[in-house]
Amino acid sequence: MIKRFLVLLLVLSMGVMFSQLLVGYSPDRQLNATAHYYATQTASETGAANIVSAIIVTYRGLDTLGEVTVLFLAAAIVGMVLSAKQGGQSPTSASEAERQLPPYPPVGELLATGTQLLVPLILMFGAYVIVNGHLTPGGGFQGGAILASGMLLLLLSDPLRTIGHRLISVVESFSGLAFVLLGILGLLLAGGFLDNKILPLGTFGSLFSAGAIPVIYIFIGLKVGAEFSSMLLNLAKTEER
Amino acid sequence: MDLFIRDNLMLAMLLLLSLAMLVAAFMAIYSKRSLPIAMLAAGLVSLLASVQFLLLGAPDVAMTEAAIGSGLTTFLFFFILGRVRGGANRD
Amino acid sequence: MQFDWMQIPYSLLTLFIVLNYGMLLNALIAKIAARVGRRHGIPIWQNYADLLKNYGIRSSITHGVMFYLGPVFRLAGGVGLLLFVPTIFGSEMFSNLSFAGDLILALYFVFFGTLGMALGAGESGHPHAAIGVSRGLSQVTTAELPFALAVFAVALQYQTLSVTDIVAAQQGGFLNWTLFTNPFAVAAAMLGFLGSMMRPPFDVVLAPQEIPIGPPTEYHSSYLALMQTNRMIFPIAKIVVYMNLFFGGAASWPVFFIKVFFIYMVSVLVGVVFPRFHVEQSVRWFLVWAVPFGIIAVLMV
Amino acid sequence: MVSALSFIALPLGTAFTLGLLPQGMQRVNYLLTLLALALLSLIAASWLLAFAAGEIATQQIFTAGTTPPFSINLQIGMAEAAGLLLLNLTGLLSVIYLRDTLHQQGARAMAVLLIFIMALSGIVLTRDLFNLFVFIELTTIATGGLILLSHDKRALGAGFKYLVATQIISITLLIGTIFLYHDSGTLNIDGMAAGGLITGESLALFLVLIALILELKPFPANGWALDIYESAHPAFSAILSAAAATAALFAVDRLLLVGSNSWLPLATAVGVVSFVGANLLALVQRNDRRILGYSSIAQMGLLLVVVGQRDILGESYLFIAGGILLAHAIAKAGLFWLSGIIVARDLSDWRALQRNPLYIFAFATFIAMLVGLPPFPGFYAKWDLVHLLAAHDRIALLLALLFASLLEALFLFRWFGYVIKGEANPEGIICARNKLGVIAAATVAAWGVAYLWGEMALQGNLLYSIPLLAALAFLLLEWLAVPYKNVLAISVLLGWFVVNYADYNPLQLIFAVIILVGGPLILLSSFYARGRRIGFYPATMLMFAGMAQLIVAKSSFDFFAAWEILTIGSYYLILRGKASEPHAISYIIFSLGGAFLMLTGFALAAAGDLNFLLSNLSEVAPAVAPWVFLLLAIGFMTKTAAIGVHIWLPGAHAEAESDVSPMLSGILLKAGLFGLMVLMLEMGRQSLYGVDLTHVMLWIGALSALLGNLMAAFQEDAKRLLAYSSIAQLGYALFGLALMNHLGWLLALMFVINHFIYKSMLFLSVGGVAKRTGTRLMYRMGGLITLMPLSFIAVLIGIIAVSGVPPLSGFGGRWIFYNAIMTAEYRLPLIIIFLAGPIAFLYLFRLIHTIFLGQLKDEHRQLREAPFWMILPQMIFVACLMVFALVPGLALKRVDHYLLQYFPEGGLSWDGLTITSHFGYWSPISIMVIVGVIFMTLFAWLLFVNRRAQKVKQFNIVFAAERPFRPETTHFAWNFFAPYRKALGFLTEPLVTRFWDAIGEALHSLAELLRRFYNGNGQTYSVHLLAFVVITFLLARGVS
Amino acid sequence: MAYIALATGFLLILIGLYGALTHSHILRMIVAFTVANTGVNLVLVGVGYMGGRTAPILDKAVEVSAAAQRIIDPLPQALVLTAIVIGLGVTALMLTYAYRLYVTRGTLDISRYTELKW
Repeated sequence: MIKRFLVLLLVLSMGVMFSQLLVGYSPDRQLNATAHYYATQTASETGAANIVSAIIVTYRGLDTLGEVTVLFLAAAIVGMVLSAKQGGQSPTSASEAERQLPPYPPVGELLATGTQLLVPLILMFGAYVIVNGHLTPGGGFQGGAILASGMLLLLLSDPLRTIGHRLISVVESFSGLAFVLLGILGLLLAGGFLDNKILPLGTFGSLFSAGAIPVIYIFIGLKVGAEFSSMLLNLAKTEER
Repeated sequence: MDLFIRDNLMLAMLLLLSLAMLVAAFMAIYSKRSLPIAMLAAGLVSLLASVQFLLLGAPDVAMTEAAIGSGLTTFLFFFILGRVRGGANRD
Repeated sequence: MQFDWMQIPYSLLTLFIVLNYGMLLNALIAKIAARVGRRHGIPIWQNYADLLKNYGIRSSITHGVMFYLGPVFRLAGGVGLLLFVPTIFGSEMFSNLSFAGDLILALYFVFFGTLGMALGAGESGHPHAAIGVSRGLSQVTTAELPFALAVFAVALQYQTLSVTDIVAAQQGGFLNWTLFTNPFAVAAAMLGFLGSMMRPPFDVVLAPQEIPIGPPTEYHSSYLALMQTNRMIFPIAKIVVYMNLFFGGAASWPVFFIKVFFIYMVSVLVGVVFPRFHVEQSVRWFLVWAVPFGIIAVLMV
Repeated sequence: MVSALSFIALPLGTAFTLGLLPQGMQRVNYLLTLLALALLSLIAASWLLAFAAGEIATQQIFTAGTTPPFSINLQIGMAEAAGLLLLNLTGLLSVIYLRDTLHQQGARAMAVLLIFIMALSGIVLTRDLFNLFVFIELTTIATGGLILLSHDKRALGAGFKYLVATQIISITLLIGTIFLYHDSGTLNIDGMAAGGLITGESLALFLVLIALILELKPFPANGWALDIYESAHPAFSAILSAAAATAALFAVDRLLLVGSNSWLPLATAVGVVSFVGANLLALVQRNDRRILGYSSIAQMGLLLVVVGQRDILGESYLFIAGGILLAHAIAKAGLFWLSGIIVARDLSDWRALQRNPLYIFAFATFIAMLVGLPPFPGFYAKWDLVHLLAAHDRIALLLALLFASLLEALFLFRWFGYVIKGEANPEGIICARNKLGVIAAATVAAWGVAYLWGEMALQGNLLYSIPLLAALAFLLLEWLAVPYKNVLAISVLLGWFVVNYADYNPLQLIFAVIILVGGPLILLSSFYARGRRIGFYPATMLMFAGMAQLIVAKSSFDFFAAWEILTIGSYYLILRGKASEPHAISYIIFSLGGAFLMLTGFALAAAGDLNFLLSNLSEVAPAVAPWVFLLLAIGFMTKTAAIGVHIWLPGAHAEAESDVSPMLSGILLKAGLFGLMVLMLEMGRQSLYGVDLTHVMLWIGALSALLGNLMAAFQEDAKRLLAYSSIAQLGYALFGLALMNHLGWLLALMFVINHFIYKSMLFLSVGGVAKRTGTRLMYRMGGLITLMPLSFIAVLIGIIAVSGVPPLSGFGGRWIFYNAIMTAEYRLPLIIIFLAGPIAFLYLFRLIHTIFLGQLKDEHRQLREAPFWMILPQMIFVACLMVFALVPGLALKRVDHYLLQYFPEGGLSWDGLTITSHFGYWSPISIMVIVGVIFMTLFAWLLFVNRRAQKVKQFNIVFAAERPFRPETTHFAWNFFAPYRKALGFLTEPLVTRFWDAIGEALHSLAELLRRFYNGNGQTYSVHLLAFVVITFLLARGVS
Repeated sequence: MAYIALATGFLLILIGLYGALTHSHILRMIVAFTVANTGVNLVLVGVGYMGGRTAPILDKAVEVSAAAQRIIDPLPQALVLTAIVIGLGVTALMLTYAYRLYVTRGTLDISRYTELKW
């Protein structure tokens, strides 16, 4: 009880700090210099309509590279954590507990058929979101997540299906590598690391525009999708143990 | 005038959403008995947040939050929960 | 003052006088003490007889080198102390070998004999000798303390460490004696004197009555003779220092004899009055009664 | 120059490539990883070289073809390049170290490791706040993965605790970041700092800062980090401690730029608490990795303080921060790597290192580096830091830092002691070639950095000092047998003396002779040793090097460095004794404590002058002068073992080896006296709050003399007895100095010489005896005079000299003493010292009696005289003593004249045979002749009358009507001065010892209590973390 | 309106923190942290919000020339996007840890994982 009270006290103190932040906050009337620059220059510099995408892929591309890396790391570590090499064998108590679990109920007909129908659609939608990232809301991350959910469905419908883990891994690594290489290309051919002007900017607002942004987004999408999928696959494999 | 109504409408919606989120958050924290409910509530918070993002003029964020925050995360939770089922009650 | 060959015979003369005086004085005092105790006492020439007898004894044994050298150290200490201090004030003849060093030399040379004796006794076969040594050292170190303080007070008072200069400063009437100009120092020194004379109540070290203990019981024949010789010389030599420092020195031999006799008597009288102390008691006694006087003396100068 | 972006692109590219390779190609994967890191290290090195050569200036790297603040930019300068080199090199070495584990774990682990290093590099490089956040998150997640490299099952729990903690940190960081952005309109850190929109009050800035500070794992919000250090793979801990902390420090440093320095006090405060707290808790640790964890946290605290004090450090900032950082990183990484080859986890299990002297060398290097001993960078850095702090009156901070450094030294040296002493478990160590290579690389790096920092130091490179080099050269000669090394050592010392002879002034000459001629004399006794005697010569020569440098030091820096060097050397020497470990630790702690006080004193005196000349001590501002005097005096007095800080000495001297004790007692202690002489010559009398400090020293000297003697009288252990005697003897010398008159100083010098001769001699004889009998307890001996006559003669002469009985040289000391005190102003301390005088007599008699006289013990009947090589120096000392007794003028005359410069009055006159003072006179030769003649005459007389004396057998005696049959019954030996103890024993109550014990006990109890705080629950740790944020906030608000 | 979002976000963070620090069940802690993370995201977006403006997408409704007056600050949104993805990474990692802990020790009570302490 004392601990709860203490925590409450601490949380309330944090609340006081936050309230000070809130009190000190006043919404901007005008865009600040940075935002103003983005608002006015994005179109001409990157050719992307979706400023957020432009920022993510180009201006703050380094962040995004890090972000992608976070997912890569997470996937790799999830793999490491779950691989049996570490920490020895599980103690009997836990595995017994697992053995006592009832086997998974058979997947319903509906789900199975639904999956077969839905997965292509989902994948298509994902691809769309990715490719149009520089024009409309969405992009590599969202699209990647959608791709992964397709994979998820596949897994759910048939838990025992072995999906090419190797393929996912290759996609994951290749797209990551491609991202880095594109960045370096920017360094070599254009104004700096991850500069999108290595490709022509094209017509503003069209699909094939905004320089390398769509290309990068495609790789990001692939990579994010692959990461999620690999995480899910790794988790799914645990069941078989 | 039109703008005024729209603003107020948005304000009301935001408030409502916020309220709902807080309730859901409390559920996520306070649902003493059921872990799945807590997870669902957390997912709900995320989902409501994504709606709010939309209202706040951030469609990109909204999409991401919906797909990742409420979708994948919740799924991951349940996935793990399935693996460790019974663990919670044992202690 | 420089060395002169003539000083050697003169010093030997001093030694001779003091030795004889010491023999007689010791016998006299023993006799007085006996009379106080309603006993007959020894004849006045007893010390001569003892000394001759002991030197004459043929059979003798030794426990080792240090045992052998112990009495030599002892006597060398006594003779050296005597000779490093001028005996008669104003007399070139009897200033002995004091050119070699001043008061400090005398003060520290006291330990020469003590150390040698202790070492010699230490090598004897008897554990009690060592016990005696340990007690004796314990006591003598604290007994010397008030004396050292007094010496320092006197040195400060006269701003010199030269014995001759100190005596010179006390000339011109007995009121100029340190006894009167610096009574605390004298009190401290005299209390310390009691302890260093190995007389009652501070004679548990020798303990003639209860148990055979300490070096004298271990030494015999010529060793004992050497020690006895020292017992004739050393107290006198020590008293000479006291006399010079506190009682105006002596300008002639008669004055010397009288002053030495009276100073010696002080310790005898005290010894008659007090019961014997344990060593730790005497250590405390010196620290509690004698040392404060010394401290006061030093602080007041 | 290869673009700095390669630090990000290259490892990332490699990491992704690893995934492309088919599985089962671990070797290729591994090589790729290695190659990438090696390449990065090379690139970093090339940058660093370019910066160092001044070829290029700090560079900005833009991304996305746009300038900041619109895009993320990186910046690389000298500091960054150094940091990157450190990171990547640590990574590279760890990868080499981890070869087997990585092979086993596969490409994923390698990729994670690469990304970890990449993220750390990113933290160092980036100038964008949010980008910083991303990299920090990357390191967090990578940490979460790399923890699993460990074979320790508990690592999993630790990892989870870590993840929980980092969640809170990242929430704080994000909230702060967005509000900072809102307030300043930019995410660029330089932009924020330049814009001036962010004020010191900014709560957002506070949140960001505190989050970054939490990344440094400050005490006490760091339970999670400790668990990781304890359970993770040591190679990973090495990266975490050396590299990750470095990166976080860069981040904090950068962010503090924002808000115009107003949060510097926060950093300082958190740093101090960490430094003190972590070191304190480490005191009660037994687990090696956890203790390293604590130490890492402490070092980070120290660095945080340095960062927080940036405003006053000025140009030295990078030098100081870099020095401490590199020292920490290399040493800590090295120790973690070492811990990886040790099988078991208790500190004492490191004994296994004894298997190879090279391990010990590496270990010693790392420990010395952590403590900040010369010639390592930490030493230079600490020197500058302390000076600047003192110059700006930040004394409280300074003292806190030094106190904590002392705690740190305590547990590190204690550890070192465990390692050196005791039986090693031969299976306690598992070494693979790759791991050893890594450790060797770290050791080499340590010395390399030491050289580098010396080059950069204003005060000059310590590694250029020839004595130090000579001492270190003996490390390389360890393979030689003792005789060769001994000859070499002796000739080196004598050679150095001859070369420098002309440059010494008379005062220095006395010390130089003692050190450089006396040292070889004692070293003669080392010829008795067999084998190679590993470790002895470097330590000895280190001590002598320090001493030799000390006496010629011109500036306070040289002086202090020499002081530290001689302290280390002597510490190793003391540690060599059989049961000396606890004493060695108390020695080093007292020495370092004293040294820190000295350091403070010098710093106060220098008032910011980093290269302060000792001769300027006389010009110190009057306001601080007494404090300077006080601090320095206490520092020096710790070495002379004045009463109150003496408790290290008896054990250290007693337990040291036979030929080490004389060096310690005869030579080492003189360093303190030399320091005091320099101090008092330059500063004269000082008074503090109306108290004349020399008066206080007079008291201390007198009390040391009295109590030292008294305690010596009650010892049963012969070497302890001599050790206590040293305390007393140096008390006399201190007393003489404090008299502040001509004769007082002459007295002190007389004691310096005398004490050297007779104490060396006595320690050698007693050492020889102890060697033969196998005990140091005097009551177990007896009657050795016949078996060891030469030793006996040495002791006899020695004790006559010590007790001051004419005609030997001790008397000269007493005579000067009396003359000196004739003019003294204070009488009370004189009385104390009078009390002390006769007591010396007691213990000296005890020494000779109990060992050599009395009855021979049965078990000693077969003993032989001490080894020739131990007797030889003793006999030389006897000769010296005789010569010095006869013609003290030989040594003292010149000094007497020299002292006239400082004390024009009261010199002695040295006409002919007699030495005359204002008060008295003394003719050593006459005394010797007279005493000799009297003695010989009487001896001849006795021989004549007693020519047929018979030597009797041991038991041919009777007492109390019994014939004794056992030696014990005839030898009164134990508790010799029982009556004395009854009367005065109360004075020897170990009050001082109890006092220091109580302090030690209190610290340990406190640490024991505080560490309960780390209850192992990850959630509680998070509560700590949150509480830390809240409390820091409240305090910060309360202060401002 | 920004205030509402901010306040809600802050409250979510506090609730999440409270939950994370009071529940000893590891999964509940993780759930609480996701709530807090959502709160953080909300705060981030809320800070960038400007009343009466539209999403930062340049289309027919918002011409490039008028963009500076019409759109919301896009930067916080970009940040949130990154934050969400990172959050997911961390959450996934924590969940895996939870699973692994459960497998090795058979419990999900964090107060049982105290074998490393002091």
